[in-house]
Amino acid sequence: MSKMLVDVEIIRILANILTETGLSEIEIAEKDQRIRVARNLTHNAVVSPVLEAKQETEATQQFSESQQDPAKHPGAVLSPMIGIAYLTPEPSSPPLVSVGQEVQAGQVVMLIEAMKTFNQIRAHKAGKITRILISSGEPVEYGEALMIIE
Amino acid sequence: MSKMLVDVEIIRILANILTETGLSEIEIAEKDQRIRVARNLTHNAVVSPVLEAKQETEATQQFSESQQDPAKHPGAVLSPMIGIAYLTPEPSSPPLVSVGQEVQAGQVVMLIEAMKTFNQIRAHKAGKITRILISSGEPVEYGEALMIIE
Amino acid sequence: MFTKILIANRGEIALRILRACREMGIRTVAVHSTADSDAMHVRLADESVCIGPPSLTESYLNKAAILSAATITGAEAIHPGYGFLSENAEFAELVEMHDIVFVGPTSQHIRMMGDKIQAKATMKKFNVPLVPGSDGAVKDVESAKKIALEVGYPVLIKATAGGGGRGMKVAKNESELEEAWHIARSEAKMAFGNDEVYLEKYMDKPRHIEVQIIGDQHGNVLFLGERDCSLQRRHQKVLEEATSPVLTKEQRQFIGDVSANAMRKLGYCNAGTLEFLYQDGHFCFIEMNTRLQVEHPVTEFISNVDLVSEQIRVAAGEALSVKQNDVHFQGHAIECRINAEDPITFVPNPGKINVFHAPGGLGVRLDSALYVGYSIPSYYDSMIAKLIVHAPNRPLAIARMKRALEEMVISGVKTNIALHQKILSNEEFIKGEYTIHWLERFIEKNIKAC
Amino acid sequence: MFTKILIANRGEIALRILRACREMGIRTVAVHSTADSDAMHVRLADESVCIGPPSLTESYLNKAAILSAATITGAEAIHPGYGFLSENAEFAELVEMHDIVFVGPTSQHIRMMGDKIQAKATMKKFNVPLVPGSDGAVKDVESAKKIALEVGYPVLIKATAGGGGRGMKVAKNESELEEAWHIARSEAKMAFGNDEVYLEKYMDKPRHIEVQIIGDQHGNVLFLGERDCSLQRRHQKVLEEATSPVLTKEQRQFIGDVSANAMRKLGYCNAGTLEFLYQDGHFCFIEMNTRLQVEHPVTEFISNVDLVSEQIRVAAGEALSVKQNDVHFQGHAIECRINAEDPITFVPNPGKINVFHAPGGLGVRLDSALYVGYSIPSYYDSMIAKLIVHAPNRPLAIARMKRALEEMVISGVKTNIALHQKILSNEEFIKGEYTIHWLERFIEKNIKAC
Repeated sequence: MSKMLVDVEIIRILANILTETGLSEIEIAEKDQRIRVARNLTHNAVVSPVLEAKQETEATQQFSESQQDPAKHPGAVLSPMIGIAYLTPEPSSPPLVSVGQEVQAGQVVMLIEAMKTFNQIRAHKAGKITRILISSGEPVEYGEALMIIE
Repeated sequence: MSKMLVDVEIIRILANILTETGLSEIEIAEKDQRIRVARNLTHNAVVSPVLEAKQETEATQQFSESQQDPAKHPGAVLSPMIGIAYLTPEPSSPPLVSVGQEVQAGQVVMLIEAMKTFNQIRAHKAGKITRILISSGEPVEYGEALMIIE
Repeated sequence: MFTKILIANRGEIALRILRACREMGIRTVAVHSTADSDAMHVRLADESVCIGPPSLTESYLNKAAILSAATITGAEAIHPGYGFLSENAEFAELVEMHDIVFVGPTSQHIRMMGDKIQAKATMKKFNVPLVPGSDGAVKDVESAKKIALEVGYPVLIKATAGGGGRGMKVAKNESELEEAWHIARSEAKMAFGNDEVYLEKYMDKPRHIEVQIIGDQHGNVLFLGERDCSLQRRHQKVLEEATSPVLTKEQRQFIGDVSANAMRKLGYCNAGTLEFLYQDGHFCFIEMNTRLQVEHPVTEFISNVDLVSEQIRVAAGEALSVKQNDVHFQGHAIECRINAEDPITFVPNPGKINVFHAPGGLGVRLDSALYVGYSIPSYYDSMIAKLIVHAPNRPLAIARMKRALEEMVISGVKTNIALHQKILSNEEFIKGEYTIHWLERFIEKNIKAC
Repeated sequence: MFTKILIANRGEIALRILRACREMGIRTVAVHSTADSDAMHVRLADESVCIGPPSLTESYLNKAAILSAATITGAEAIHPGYGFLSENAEFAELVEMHDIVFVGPTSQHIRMMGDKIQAKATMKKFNVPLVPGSDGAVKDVESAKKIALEVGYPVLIKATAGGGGRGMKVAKNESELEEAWHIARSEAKMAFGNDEVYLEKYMDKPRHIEVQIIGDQHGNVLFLGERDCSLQRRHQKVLEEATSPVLTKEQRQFIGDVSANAMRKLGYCNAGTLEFLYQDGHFCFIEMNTRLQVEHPVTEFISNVDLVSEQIRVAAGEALSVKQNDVHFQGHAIECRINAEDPITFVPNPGKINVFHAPGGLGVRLDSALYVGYSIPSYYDSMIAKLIVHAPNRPLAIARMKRALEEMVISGVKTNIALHQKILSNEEFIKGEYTIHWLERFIEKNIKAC
């Protein structure tokens, strides 16, 4: 037990040396004993495995990822839930909004049906609708960009 | 434990060598003792698994890999086989050569016993023996540096 | 059989379910939070749907979102895995109402077993052993002594009106019983105005032994062996074994028959686990888990039954693919739960995996959703891998697990691999001499001290 | 039991042997060439010795160096693995002479089976079936017809003095026989001045089926099932299965008994494989491999026997740990050999592994010495991994293998993973309808074409 306590001191000492010398790793081994102190710096190659793993990915997944670009747009209206998006209150009636139209903040621009309830999607700011990214009756996932207001 | 504290000094020294030489890793092992210091370079992540795996490795094996391998020295006499090295033809007789001695190219400087046969190891060039890296009766592996002639 | 299943879970169990579906030719839908977009099962699934932000209540516990995802993708069944909504009767009911199959028991059975009182009553009715003791209140100290002798010391005297440890006394032997009896009664009187007490066996050094069963809709119920899950820290299982090192063949047969018969009488369908405290040959039912367990792979190893594919099969109304007579328990299996946590403080240690090397070879199974470059989210469980080994006997299984742990390399996060290695080298563990209290003490002695 | 074993091999099989030693508590010595200093088994071994430069003759085939390493390190036994010196009688003899145990059969048995003529003669003596046909020369065309009917068409008429295809004619049916008979005789007359001919069954669409046996020094010999290794390219096995999709239980029993009895009579010790050509219910012995096979894991899966630890056990003079009655063949196993090679040209493609992700989960085993950052040397074999799966039946095993291959990621070198995926999806393969010629044609049609 005492030996273990001494090890703790050594670790502290080694840690300090690690800092002062700027090393990333120190290892000491003696018979059954081994002490290794390390500090992780930047890991560059970790990107490629992710890309590799991506090769396994389904098209749908990649699709939803490619959708992430408009989602980052400051004017993007994002879906607050998974559901079916509708541009018209009734199948017959005209769309709530259309591209080029000016809207007020809080104006209902779309409906999303989830669990048989229709949820009103409101413009988060006033401006002109420059893009509508989904078509009526299309399923949308959480965080998906529905339209862009600029 | 005092030995451990001595190791701490060695680490500082090694760290400096690391800086001077721009090496990424120095590892020294003998018998039950092993010390390794490393510094991460930019494209390091492919090295790290190797380092990880290394933790399992035997000291002898790592020594031969160490960046400071005397086997890379131009004046190194390398073992052409695995066997037992002998500095004397007979247990009683004086050593064939000793440090500081001038030798001729082709002169027998050592014997290696393998499968009960003694193989003469000859100097690959003329010069002065600056280091003898093994002691008589010690096993040597293929490619291991036996002595340095300069 | 189903053509598409939605996996309402994450991590290694989502991957486990996905693998079973792939092998059965069933398409998969992965639902995930924004924190899991890069998760292995999401990458491998045929379809994936983001259902919410990282917070559990808004994603993996979000019943409406998951049901919407199922309806929109046209999934015919939902596999809940373990944890999350797997034992949520209300969710199972909702799923049933939407004419989607819940891969698990009926919502009634989930609700029944979710209520501890009702669960115990049901088990008692079907002759599953509970804690042995007096049947209700004990009239006098003499009858207390009689019962104590039957169940064996130590015994616990408890106020029937009791709770919170008051009116509760332990008696290690008959000489202590009388005093304990009086103290318990007076304490009970003061605390609850009612000095009625009852007596039950006090389990001072119990093991956690659980029984795996699975039933189909045709009245078949299989007993797939027990698991010894006594090695726990803060009620979290750390290392599990099948079979238990302490049960005799006869005890195994007994508790297996008792459990399977009870489930048959109950008409229980799908996978389930009856948890028992075990000591001195006594099994005491604690509770039932109406779902797949984390540690199911040790059972799969010794029974040669693929639990997840059988779950799906019976959920689809098919009969179990094996009969009890085809089940022969082979060898010994051990599972080590690998957590991303600080080895000393046990604080979860999420982060990016920059090196991951899986052990391999004969008798080694790894269930993990890790891959190099994956970032373990901080929002969820810290278990990142399950390493399971199988060998002809327990000593060989221990040797194989040690060998496999030596080969395993994970860097980028701290893990509890060293803890497992210490446990596997401990004399008491090797002898199989441990209780549910053993690991906490072991950690106190061997880890905290450093 | 031994305390230290020297592993005289490299790559995945060296790792396989090291794992067995670890689990048996035996220390290991890895011998390696300068090209393998970073190899996984070298890193994991208790001791390692560099025995020579990359060239095989100077390292892994260097008997003197390996023996020196064994003497110097004090190894009590040498496991040769497969290939290299594993079937070198002279080496086995040298090892015996140095009072070191060779983990394999006696040098006499290695030598005997190394000589094809002597091997066939021995097998014939012990009633192992050879190619059916006339016992020596055939006098006249009538007796030829009689024998042809017995062994079934097509038949081959061969000059007894023959060789190089001359004096050799195939007859597909009785009408062709007479003409073939006369042509063969006259060709034989011209070519060898001797028109004596004999007749044997012509195997036009044979399968390669091999039988695994293992014997100990106490007269026990186990039959551990057959392997179907018909899928070969340039005589290199690519995918192996156990059991064979075409054998009946009775045929399995027959060839197993025949082989085990022969080995028992021969007094054969350690692991061995009898290779047969199989067609239309006929087994024809070709040769015997007196060593462990690359594809041994499929046998380990279906028989539940650890072949390498049994090899070590019997080499140490102990009895086999299992009896034939304990061996029950369970389910179906498939092995895919993963090679680092160009998928179109099949040219080996050594290089540095920068991404490696192993498949996992139920019924999946990976034997590989790969790790991220490892550089595959160009001097040696291109097989970098063996992926083996086990399932209750062949269709499920195929599904599981496809699932596992999907999960496997190797980057830095080109591999043949896509070839395996194509094979596993092929109708004929799925039906089990293939011969030793099938894969070459399949590659012509499906790979070269692309």
